[in-house]
Amino acid sequence: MRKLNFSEAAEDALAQAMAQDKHIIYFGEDVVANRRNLLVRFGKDRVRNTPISESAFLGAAVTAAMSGLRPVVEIMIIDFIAVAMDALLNHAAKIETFSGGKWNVPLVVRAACGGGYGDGGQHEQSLWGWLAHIPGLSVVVPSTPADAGGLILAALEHPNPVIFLEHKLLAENWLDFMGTGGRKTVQFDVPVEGARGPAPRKWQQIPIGQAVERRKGSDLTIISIGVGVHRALEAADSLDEQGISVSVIDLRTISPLDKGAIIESVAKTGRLLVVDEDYESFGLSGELAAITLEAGIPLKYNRVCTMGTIPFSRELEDQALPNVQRIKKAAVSLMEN
Amino acid sequence: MRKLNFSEAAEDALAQAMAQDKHIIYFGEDVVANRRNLLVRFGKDRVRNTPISESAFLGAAVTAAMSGLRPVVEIMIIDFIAVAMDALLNHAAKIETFSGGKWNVPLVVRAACGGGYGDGGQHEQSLWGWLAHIPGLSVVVPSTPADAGGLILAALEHPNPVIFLEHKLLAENWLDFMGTGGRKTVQFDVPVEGARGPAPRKWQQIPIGQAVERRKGSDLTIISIGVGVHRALEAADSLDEQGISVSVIDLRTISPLDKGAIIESVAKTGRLLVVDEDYESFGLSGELAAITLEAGIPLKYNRVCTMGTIPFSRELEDQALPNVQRIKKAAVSLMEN
Amino acid sequence: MQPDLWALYRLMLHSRLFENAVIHLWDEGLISGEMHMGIGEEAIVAGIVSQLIEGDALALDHRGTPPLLMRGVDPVLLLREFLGRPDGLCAGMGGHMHLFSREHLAASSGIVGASGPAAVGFALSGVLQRPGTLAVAFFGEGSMNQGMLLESMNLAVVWNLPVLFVCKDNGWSISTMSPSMTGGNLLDRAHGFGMPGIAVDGNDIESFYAVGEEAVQRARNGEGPTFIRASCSHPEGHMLGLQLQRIARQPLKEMGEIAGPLLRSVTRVKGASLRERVESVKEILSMLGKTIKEEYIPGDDPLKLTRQKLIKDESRLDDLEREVLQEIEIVVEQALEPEELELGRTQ
Amino acid sequence: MQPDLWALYRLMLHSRLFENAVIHLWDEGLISGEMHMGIGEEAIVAGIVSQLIEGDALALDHRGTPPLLMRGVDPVLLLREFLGRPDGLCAGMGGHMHLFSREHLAASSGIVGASGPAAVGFALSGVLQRPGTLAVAFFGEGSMNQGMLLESMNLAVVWNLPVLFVCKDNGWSISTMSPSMTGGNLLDRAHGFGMPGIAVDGNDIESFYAVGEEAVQRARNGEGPTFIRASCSHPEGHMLGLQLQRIARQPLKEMGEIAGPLLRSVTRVKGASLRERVESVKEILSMLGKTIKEEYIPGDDPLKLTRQKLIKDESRLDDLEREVLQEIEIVVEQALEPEELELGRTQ
Ligand SMILES: Cc1ncc(C[n+]2csc(CCOP(=O)(O)OP(=O)(O)O)c2C)c(N)n1
Ligand SMILES: Cc1ncc(C[n+]2csc(CCOP(=O)(O)OP(=O)(O)O)c2C)c(N)n1
Ligand SMILES: [Mg+2]
Ligand SMILES: [Mg+2]
Repeated sequence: MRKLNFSEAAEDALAQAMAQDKHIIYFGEDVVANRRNLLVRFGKDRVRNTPISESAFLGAAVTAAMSGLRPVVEIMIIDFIAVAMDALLNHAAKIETFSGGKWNVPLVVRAACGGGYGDGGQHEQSLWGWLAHIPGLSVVVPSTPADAGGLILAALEHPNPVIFLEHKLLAENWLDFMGTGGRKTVQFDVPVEGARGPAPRKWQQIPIGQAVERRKGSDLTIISIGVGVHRALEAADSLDEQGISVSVIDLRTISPLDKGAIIESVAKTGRLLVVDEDYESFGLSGELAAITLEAGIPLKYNRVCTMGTIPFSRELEDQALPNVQRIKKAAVSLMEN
Repeated sequence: MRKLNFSEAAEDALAQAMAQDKHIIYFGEDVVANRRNLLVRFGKDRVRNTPISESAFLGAAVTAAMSGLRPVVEIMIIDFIAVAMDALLNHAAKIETFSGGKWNVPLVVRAACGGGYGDGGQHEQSLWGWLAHIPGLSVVVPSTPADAGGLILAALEHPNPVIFLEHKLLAENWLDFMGTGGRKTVQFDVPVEGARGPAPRKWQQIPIGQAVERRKGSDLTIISIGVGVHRALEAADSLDEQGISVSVIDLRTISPLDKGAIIESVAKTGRLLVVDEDYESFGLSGELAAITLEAGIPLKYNRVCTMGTIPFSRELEDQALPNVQRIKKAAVSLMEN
Repeated sequence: MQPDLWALYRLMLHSRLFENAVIHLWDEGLISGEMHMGIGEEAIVAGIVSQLIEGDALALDHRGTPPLLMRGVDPVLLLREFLGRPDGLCAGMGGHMHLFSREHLAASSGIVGASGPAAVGFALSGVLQRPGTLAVAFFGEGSMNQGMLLESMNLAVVWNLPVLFVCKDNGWSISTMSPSMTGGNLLDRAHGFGMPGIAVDGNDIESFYAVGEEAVQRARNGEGPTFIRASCSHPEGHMLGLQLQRIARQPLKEMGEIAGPLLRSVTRVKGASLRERVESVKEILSMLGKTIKEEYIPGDDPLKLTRQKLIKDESRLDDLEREVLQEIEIVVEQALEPEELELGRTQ
Repeated sequence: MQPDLWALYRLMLHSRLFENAVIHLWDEGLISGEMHMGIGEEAIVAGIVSQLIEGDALALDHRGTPPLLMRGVDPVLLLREFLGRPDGLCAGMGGHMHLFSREHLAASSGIVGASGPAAVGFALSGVLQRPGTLAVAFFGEGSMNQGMLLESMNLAVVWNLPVLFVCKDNGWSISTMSPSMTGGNLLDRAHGFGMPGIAVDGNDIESFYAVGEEAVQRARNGEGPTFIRASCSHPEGHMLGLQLQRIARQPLKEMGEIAGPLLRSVTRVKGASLRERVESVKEILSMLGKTIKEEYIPGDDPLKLTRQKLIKDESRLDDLEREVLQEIEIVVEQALEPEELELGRTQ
């Protein structure tokens, strides 16, 4: 199997879909420069620059989707969704219900997310659990090139809005843009397997709502998503040496959650550790606690999340985001109690 | 003690604070008409109409708060916050951290919230758990006139942003505005004790982050907020007759949560039922599960929340919002398993 | 082209009588929540909607009833929607602020300004899929301060899209006089975004139709968006049952409730100077007075104005009016019929 | 009043040399993340900031370094902030896009358009608490399509607030030519919101200063906000290390990386017509060419222009330049000194 970078994989799958379905159009700020390969292949009607007017162009994408197009809208980084939140909260997510199920919104919102490269707290948020709170939105976060391609394909087939988030530590174009800037003098803790990996020649969907077990273990289940999965895997290897056998589940989709996979694993291990780069409170980590409790599983629970506004300083940032150290500590304490 | 309506109480406490602190200013859409009593008493410099420009005036409130004023900004109903979310997510909530703790944002955002009067899903959301996900924001939701006054006072003393939400079924001005419209022909399930109740002559703060036990019981803890508290109390009385003894905790503040009160009660009863008018997933109900699990309490857990976009039809709406029936059923099932 | 005044009058009258029925049902408590009428806007709506062709799209605000009716949505479905019935237009899930008709490419929103981006999206898909079609955004003048609407005007210009931005200017946004919160002038704003802007009397269907026609032409010819500012008034006020409206109708009763707290606010110790307080009271009274005068006792009713032009043929007018009235009566009757049992349920 | 060109040149030079040092440290990898320079904007910033008095406020965008320096923020603190140090201006928590100085009433944001509302809020508190003061919003021309900025202009007008809306127009927003995404013209937009708008050469400190002076006067006199559109360019491009910038500097190396996928996109089966594809390639090449020409090899450097006016007194100029250079060297040295041990820690 060929190997691709994360961004290449997403673009490759997207191009495959655009070649098949001419209703797919792509717009956002600077896409002429940043998505130039799509522009060249599919032309300027289908690949468009926008003004810096997120609320207008995301709002427009909603009705474009309702009237026969299948827009992929790029919000440069997910932090900026705040200026356009109304289009998601009050429109994209609700119109299927409002219309009595008669009208749907097949929209893909694509955005870079996440931190770990020192860009400050207004530019490194994850926000996936926050978005997932809104009924009517699906939220997917691939952690490998293969998933990036498979999930964007699924998003493009989905009858309702999907938020597709790419972590900047995985997507080399965004890391180059916002972190490296062509410098040889900076280094980031990029998960190798997440940034480059095998990719099929012809892409197939990875169904939305399907988690995957990345590692089998019997003492403890770590559930994570995005870069967190790679941190968890690294921690798991090291915990193994300490005699703690860890299962790692990559959710891939936050909303809808793959309840079956979650419950099955936690039922086996009896211990759940959530590793979530989104903010700790009122988000994904809590929801996973609720789901397992609702299923009647007695469990021990812990979480390693982003604790507050992300600091600019690389050192403080590394502490604030879920890191291997914190994961190991939390796992050990789960085993002890 | 005198008795006041919910809105009267909030206004009374606000007026008390404005009389004492001339830095408090008040603005929002239509406040000249809707907050006319404050306008008359405190003058047009301090009580101002705005254009329908939520992102501009909420953004302005942030820096006004940073430079010596103490703004109370009215977002008519919390659903509309979506058009101004950036001011909260990327500014109000983050500036204290960004400035290294050197600059704070003493801002109060006041908004009506909640459903139960047939206004449709873009106008009846609660969103408190969603807002609480953002580190740096406090979120308070009073359920009685006394709490409305005491909490707005606390919000006005708080060094950082507080979202103050008033449920439309409690606040008679908003219910008249959006629900009743002077009609004698419509009825809503208004919780009597929430809409009118005792109020002190001189208001004292009710500290932010302090829950209150509204009812003592030994079998089961219901945790709720806003109108949900009253629904829970009603259900509890009825459950009592079935021999189920229910404790009801009114959070009053969503963020920060009163972890002590929550854990203490659940540790006693071993059963937690969350009644939350906000959307079910990735919100308050999950966070409460996480908190109790983190505290190492073995518990049974269930929740009654708003399940999806709120339907317009009164009948369907009543099913979608947490109602006494659903609460009782959930409680009974918690006892059975 | 000369507009067919008879057809337009019929459209307007149908909408007016339908909405009158809605008022009645709302008063009776059969319709819940807020209720914003399009009464007073009929000439604007008819003037545009009558010029639409298949494939054109409508982006509506909180006053979506007239445009949907005139576009051909089944009035029975519409009314049942307002009644919150499962057999309503949106299965009772939307309500009057959230009306959707896929077959008519018509979408509403209760969020001020949202019709701007919505129209842009419709127009984009029109350009790519239905050449020659256009999209209309209806909104009030108060919405002209909402960022997403302003952004959407620019977007329509730079993408050169066939959008009609139709601003129904009644001078009020709820209880605020819009000019007091709006800097500059709306036509200049449109120009500032690179779009022609035209002001027109929205009560005069003939002038309005002509302006609309030109804008429709431009859009269909690929010449881009146009902004139209059309004056109108809302004799039913911002929404049914708003306190202001009640004061307008029963001043003694309703003012009584307001006056007490207001007077106490004048006299309580601590606060602004007495002069300032009296000024504020005056401002509130003037606001009340103005809204009553400007809104609830409006000068020009677009229906009356149109009717005058047709009065010379009185018998035809009579027939038409009787016919429309009957239509609406039947609509109401049908809408109120008991729901049909769903087969699924009984099986 | 005549501006003191010597003082202004000193401000600008100080900022330029400081930023040059920042570039160096960023290249070295000592500063993380994105880095947007104010190089090229110095005349605009100096022309306004030099006219500020105590109590005036600054609302800044992602290019906050020059305004903060010129306003008197300690450059050592600023540089330490960029280095992410706990003894930086914001304790290393903010970084260059999120700079705050409470004592200078200066707040930044990395969100496009946010400086508009921020300036309005500062101005409101100024009017109520510090009469005669004003607030400045700095932003780029690309931001003029962001709703909250447009809204804030209207808000400043209707509240009659002392705000200077200063648009630094370099013609580019990242890699997009702003005029291609901006309808109408920016001065008309300001007028549309009821505000005077003036265009001026932002590289010519004297003309700009005069325009700024008038706007400052209006604001202090309670005559409301003013919009200024000042042209400039960014010889360092949108931000350090942006691919475009790298192409500009090492075309062969960087174009190589781009060319492969681009050519494959021309030839892959399925997609647009060949003509369209070739057109798109041309557009991309033209964009590259333009950005290199317009941005990275700019015509007018405000520092050079000002310097020419002072060159007649060469020895004074020499002294000044040597002095400023020395200052900056000391700043860099101090900023790089090891952090002092916090007493708290050792106890
Ligand atoms: C974003 C947002 N802010 C506030 C409101 C509340 N609101 C509903 S209608 C309205 C006034 C709109 O005025 P205008 O645009 O002139 O329309 P009109 O009602 O006069 O037809 C307001 C403020 C809303 N629905 N959405
Ligand atoms: C809301 C939002 N959208 C997008 C961005 C990404 N972004 C940062 S700077 C910029 C371009 C701004 O252009 P302009 O206002 O002309 O300022 P310049 O960089 O040219 O000084 C963009 C799109 C952002 N920071 N915030
Ligand atoms: Mg209006
Ligand atoms: Mg620019």
